[in-house]
Amino acid sequence: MYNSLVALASMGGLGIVLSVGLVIAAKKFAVQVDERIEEIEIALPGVNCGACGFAGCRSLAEAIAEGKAPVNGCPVGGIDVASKIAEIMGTASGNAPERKVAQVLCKGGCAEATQRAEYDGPNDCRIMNIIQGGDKGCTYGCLGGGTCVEVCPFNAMYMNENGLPVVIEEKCTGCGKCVEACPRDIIILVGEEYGVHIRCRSFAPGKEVRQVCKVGCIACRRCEKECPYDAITVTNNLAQIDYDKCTVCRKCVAVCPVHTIEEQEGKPEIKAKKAG
Amino acid sequence: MEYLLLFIGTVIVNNFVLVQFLGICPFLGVSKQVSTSVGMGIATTFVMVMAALASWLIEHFILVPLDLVYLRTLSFILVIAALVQLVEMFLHKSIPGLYRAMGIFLPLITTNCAVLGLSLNAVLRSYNLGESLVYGFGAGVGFTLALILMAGIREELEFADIPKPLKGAAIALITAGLLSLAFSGFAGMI
Amino acid sequence: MNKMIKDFLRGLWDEHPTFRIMIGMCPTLAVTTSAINGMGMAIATTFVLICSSLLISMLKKVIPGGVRIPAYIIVIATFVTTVDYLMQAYTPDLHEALGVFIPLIVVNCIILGRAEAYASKMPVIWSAFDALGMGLGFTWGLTLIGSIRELLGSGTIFGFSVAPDGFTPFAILTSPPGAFITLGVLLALMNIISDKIAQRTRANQQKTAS
Amino acid sequence: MEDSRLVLSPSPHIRDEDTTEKIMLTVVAALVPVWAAATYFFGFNSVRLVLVSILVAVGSEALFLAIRRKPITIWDGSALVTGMLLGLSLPPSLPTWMAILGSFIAIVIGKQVFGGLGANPFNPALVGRAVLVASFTSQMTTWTMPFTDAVTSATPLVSGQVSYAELFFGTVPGSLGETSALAILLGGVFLFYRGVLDYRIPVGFLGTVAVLSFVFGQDVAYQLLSGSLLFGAVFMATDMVTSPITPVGRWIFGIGCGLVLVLIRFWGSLPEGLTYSILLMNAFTPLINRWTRPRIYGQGVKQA
Amino acid sequence: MVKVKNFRGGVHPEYNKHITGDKPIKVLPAPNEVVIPLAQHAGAPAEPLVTKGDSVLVGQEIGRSAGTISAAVHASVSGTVVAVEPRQSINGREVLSVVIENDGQDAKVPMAGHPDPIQLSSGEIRQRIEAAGIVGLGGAAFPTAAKVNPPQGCKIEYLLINGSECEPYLTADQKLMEEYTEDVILGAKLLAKACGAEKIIIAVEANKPEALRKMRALAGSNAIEVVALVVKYPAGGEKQLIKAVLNREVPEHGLPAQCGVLVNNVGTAWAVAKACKHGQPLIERVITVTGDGIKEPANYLVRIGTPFRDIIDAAGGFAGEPGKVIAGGPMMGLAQFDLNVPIVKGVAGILVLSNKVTKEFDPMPCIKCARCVDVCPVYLMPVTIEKFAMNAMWDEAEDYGAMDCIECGCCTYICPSKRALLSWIRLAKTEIAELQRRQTS
Amino acid sequence: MNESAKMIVVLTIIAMISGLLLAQVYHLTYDRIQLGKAQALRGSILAALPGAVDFRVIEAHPVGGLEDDRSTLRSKPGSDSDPLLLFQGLDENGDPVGFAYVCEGVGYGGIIKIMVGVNHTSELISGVAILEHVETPNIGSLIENESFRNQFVGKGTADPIALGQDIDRITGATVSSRAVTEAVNRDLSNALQAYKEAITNE
Repeated sequence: MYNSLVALASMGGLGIVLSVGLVIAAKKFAVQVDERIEEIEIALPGVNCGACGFAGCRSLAEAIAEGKAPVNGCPVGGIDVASKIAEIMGTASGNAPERKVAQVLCKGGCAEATQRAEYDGPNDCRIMNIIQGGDKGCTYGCLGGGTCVEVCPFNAMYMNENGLPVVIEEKCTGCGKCVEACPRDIIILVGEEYGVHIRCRSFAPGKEVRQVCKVGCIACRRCEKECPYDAITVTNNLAQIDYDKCTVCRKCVAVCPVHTIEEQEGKPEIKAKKAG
Repeated sequence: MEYLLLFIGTVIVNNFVLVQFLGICPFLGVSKQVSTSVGMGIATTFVMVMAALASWLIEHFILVPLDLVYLRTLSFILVIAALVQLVEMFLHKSIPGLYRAMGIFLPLITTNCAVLGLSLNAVLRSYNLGESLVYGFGAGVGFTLALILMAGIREELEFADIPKPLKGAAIALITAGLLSLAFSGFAGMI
Repeated sequence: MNKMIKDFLRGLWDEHPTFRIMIGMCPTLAVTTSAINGMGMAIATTFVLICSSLLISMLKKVIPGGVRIPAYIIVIATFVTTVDYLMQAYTPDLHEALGVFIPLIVVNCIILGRAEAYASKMPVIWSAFDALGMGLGFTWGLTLIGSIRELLGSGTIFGFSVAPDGFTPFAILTSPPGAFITLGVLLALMNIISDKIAQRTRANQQKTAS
Repeated sequence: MEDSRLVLSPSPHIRDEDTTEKIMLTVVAALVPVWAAATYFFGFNSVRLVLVSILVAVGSEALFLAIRRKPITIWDGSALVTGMLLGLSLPPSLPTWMAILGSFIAIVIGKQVFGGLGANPFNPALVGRAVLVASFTSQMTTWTMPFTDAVTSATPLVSGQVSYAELFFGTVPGSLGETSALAILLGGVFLFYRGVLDYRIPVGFLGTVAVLSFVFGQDVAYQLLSGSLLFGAVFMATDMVTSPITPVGRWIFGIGCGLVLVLIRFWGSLPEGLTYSILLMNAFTPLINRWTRPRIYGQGVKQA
Repeated sequence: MVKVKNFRGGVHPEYNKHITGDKPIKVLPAPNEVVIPLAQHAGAPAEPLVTKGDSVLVGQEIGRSAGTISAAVHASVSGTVVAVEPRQSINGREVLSVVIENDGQDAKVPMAGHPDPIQLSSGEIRQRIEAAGIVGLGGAAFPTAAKVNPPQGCKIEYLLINGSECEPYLTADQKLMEEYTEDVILGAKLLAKACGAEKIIIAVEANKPEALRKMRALAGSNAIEVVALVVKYPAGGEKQLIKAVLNREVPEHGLPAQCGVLVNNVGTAWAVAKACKHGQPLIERVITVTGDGIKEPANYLVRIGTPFRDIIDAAGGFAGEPGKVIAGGPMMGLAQFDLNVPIVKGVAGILVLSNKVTKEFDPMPCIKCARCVDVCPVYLMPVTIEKFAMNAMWDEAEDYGAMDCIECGCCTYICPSKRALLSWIRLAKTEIAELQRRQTS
Repeated sequence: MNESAKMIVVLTIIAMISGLLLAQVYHLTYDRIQLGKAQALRGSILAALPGAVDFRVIEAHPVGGLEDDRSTLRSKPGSDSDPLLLFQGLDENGDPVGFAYVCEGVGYGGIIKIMVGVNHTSELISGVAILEHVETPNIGSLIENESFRNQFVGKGTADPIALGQDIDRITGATVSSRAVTEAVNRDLSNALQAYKEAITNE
């Protein structure tokens, strides 16, 4: 019985010492931090097991708050924790922005565009572009090396048989990796609702475009005239869409003599804009 | 000389991670980058020496005199947890530079079973204070060594075309196995 | 009711502590030299897990946030020490085989993790089911690893000799490198299996959708 | 002439004639005298074990790649080299099925799981050997006398009492390929002549062992010639994939191998530490590469 | 046997210099039409001075130097300007060029020579170099006038004349040294005077005994040292040459002038000599037309702006189906897809390789043989940089010295796995440069 | 009650309850654990000393201490404070059969603890029992086999026990068998001397 009392007393003593110590330390060494980090840290399991690859829960919380880690970065917490963190992050960052997807603005694949040489080197567009500007007749169009497909973290792109990249829009997250990688800058991020695109980026005069590509924009200005919303303008030998004005009315698609303008199925006309 | 042998023995022969299976979670979790693993290793070594000291004091001034050995696990883990938290808070406030380099790893160390294992082992082997400290330091260095070696290999593996089912933890475990195999050459040396 | 079953089943596969979340790796590797050791360890862990989950779930209103981790650790450590002494008294051989890894249950991430993530927020009965699922998941995982290592490494299973005469044990499996490699290969197999399952469910979904 | 398109490619437009296949075949050629010596001393066992190792190594590589639906690249010769090295490091009396298992593990666990050629952190042949030693220790440490089937249980390293000449020509018990220093040196010289072998690793390795043996009062020549040291230093430690790529790094690697070997030989409890010394240094290779980067031309030069 | 000067790294490709090594320099008649790009040099393109319809004379300035790092461009034939428009250039881009239709008169603008040019002051020499639009003829085409005017605080001790011509196949410099020995030496002395160098060293690769002999014979009386260089690629690289001959190193990202050295090609020296002696601007150069895809390989003195097609035709045309047409040597030359591109100042030869030499190189996995590390003449770890580049880790690539790469191609040449190391390093360089540009702006 | 005070109180109470609880557990299991330990010790002592039915503990202070041993990584008992425990085996009549002592060696996996029994009259080893080991199952663990242990019986100080000659090496477990052999060999004469002194002093 005596021993039990000693146990009681010593554990009690230990408890007091430690808790007082912690309380004092917490006050004395308090550091101001992002509130979200605190909240996320509370939402996290707090096990500090390191399974996430970060140095403890706090590190992960900081990383999530800074956007360096995904909200589901904690493998231990599972979905519950992830959704909670998503809530915390969501309330702080406001409404979700419109979803953007990548669009490839070139239609000139193997069948439509000419080659000026036989390329023999690493299959990477950026390298092709350095080596004498690549093997493609058109110096503005897609080089077909598939670098965009390679860099896509979500497997949302693939190369079709015609040697052109295709975006799988359901998988695309609009991260912009492909946009960054493309040496020809033919990939852009566009709001997913827009279903009409001028798939050419050639600034060469129409005559030269015709020599190297069957489907390149020849700057005939028919689309510009046709568009009821002034969404299309031709500058530097190239027709370009101002997506802010475009209502996906598809009038331009029909008039393009070289079929550079392409419409996508399942993206209806945007009525609201028309009214405004 | 004895201390040196104890140190070498703890670092390579009875490596905490690769031979004794202590601290596997952080070993697998934080060994993705060499730079991170260096910080983690140093922080762990620091905590281990502190834990060796603290647990020796508790054992010899509280638990044994008061006949409370059954409170060993409980008191050790509590003290380690509190110690780590105090050090972390102190660093965060007072030495932010050191905190960024090393302190961020501190919370991870509380639940590192290598630290508690170290405290318990040191007591079970009835090490004296000096031996406990060397043992703690050696264990930390051994942990760091394993961590850095693993991180070096894993950084290389990032570029390798590893079969899909093996990616991630599976290949890390196999690598750890081969690393452990390499260390087994020292078995029985000291 | 449905949620309880889901909570229970989650620990058995989807969030399996060993093969999915990869926590509690130290005992997983260290004590699985034989099936019985693995199982003994896992059962001890499960016991602590269930008890501490229950208690923490009950106490969740009482414990202030600032000291919750130390408080949980005390609760867990108490149960661990209890198990330690009980095993020492009633299964001394197993106790010796598991050695220092019994007190180390305290720092097993599974327990503190479930306590933090689940028991401290959920009602008592749900926590119990969650803990039971996790514990059983851990148990079958450790028993499986232990069985494989024992069978190939010693030619026995649960101590019974099952190997034919002339069987040369593949002894590396009972050594530390073997532990890592066995778990690594098992993990790869699990990944293949769950990939297959995922593919099948996706195929089924598509079939029903079309 | 106008119609044919010209080839556009980045410079340089010419390449050296040496290829990976040629390098691998050179190693195989260098191993031929070793194998021949082994066959001379140990007869059919040598043919049996080495052939089985090679077949299983190449076969399991093909199988693994087929399962992964990758191009079957067994003709690059790397699996051939691994199989041959493993086979030659086995003791003559080893059961065939153990050689099969070892070779399979060498290729699958030692190499293919990491992504195949060039990605493995550890020397596959040594992985195979180490796993065999850890599993079947008695069989892996039972050697026969040359020309007979008489079993001796210890390596000459332990039992001693053999002449230098015997060690040099290889009429001592040991693993197949490691007994004849003469054959190994022949192979090594050939490799060096063909530019496949970097002298720094074997020189650093053997030099460290020699110096430390001398310092600790051991018989230097005996330490160098006995056991699997020469075979390992020439053929195993110099494996390109798992040794450092920087010149300084290779010295460190060789010297490190020597240190660990001496540590295990003189103070360890295992009879031979070669396998472990190289495996351990393999683990250090990424770090060595990282910390021994050559000084770039002009770096640190003061501007006049 | 005199010890040859060596440096660390480098490779020993098949030199193939025997093809044209004994062929004297032939003067190629001026073509019917020349295309003279206004950007043939490193730095800012020249500004055009003529418009369509203007008539020009040989040596007339048609492009004005546009800044410190720029060079003037001159007409290489007399005739009418038919166009000033972008034309395909050897780097694959379209470059603003002056197209002149040759009237066959070869009427020259008056040129002011000097009977004993060595009497000219260093300022006068520099002025003539600038007026003649001379650029480095070794390949980089750095404006010589800017080069001989070293930055403040740099004292030039040595003038190195680079006669190593380490690129396989090419023999233009070799023939120049053999046939115009005197002019080369005169040019060297003029350059030394222009930049204030105390000592002149002419470095020639040991595989050109004739050139060495002739150089030595004349140099002795002129207090010029001629050294034999190791036969190794890239012995002619500026940094390697300095290391080999003087055992000095150019500071990282610095200029040779910062270690007291100036390096000029023998062709440049020759051009300087002609500019000072005859007042002739840089309108012609010696090139080698060679390779197994050429019927009659030869060395030619050609006018700047001559289209490749004319030169290849003069050399008997293609032998069989051509695989690659390369402007320059096989190690650093640029593959061409358009035979209408003109010879510019920096091109030392046209190499035509048949299809069998240009077989595809299928990359295999890297076996870490470290040959690329061993041969890199600037001591990089190409395999590591390649790895980072392939994974878009530009910061790491920069950390490992990607920007120090001289693009000599040794790593790619030696790689037994036939990996395109240089291509990836080049990509890393462009990406890093882009990042740096973005950071500064 | 403010937050800080609450934290302190709660933690203290939990700690106290826990301490109390564990004290109970400890006391409840104490007897059984001690009994188990005693039985295990007794078993191994009796196994090492055939013929003994009981034992008593003698505290001996070997002259000059036992040989300092690098392999166990700690100073050996030998200082005045740490006595060496010798277990004297007694037969049915209470007469001494011999004595047993514990020695340690370092094997492949770690420390091996061995109980060595020495016959009272012949002063030769009467039995060896392995108390603790962490050797590889099926290889190193074969040191527990009777066939291996029995080889030590009848060996003594006069003839140093050598592995490979007196004791057959377990194939594949050279390290483990050597560790046992060396450990037995090392302390034998010292322990014997200490025992002799201890019983003369009584």
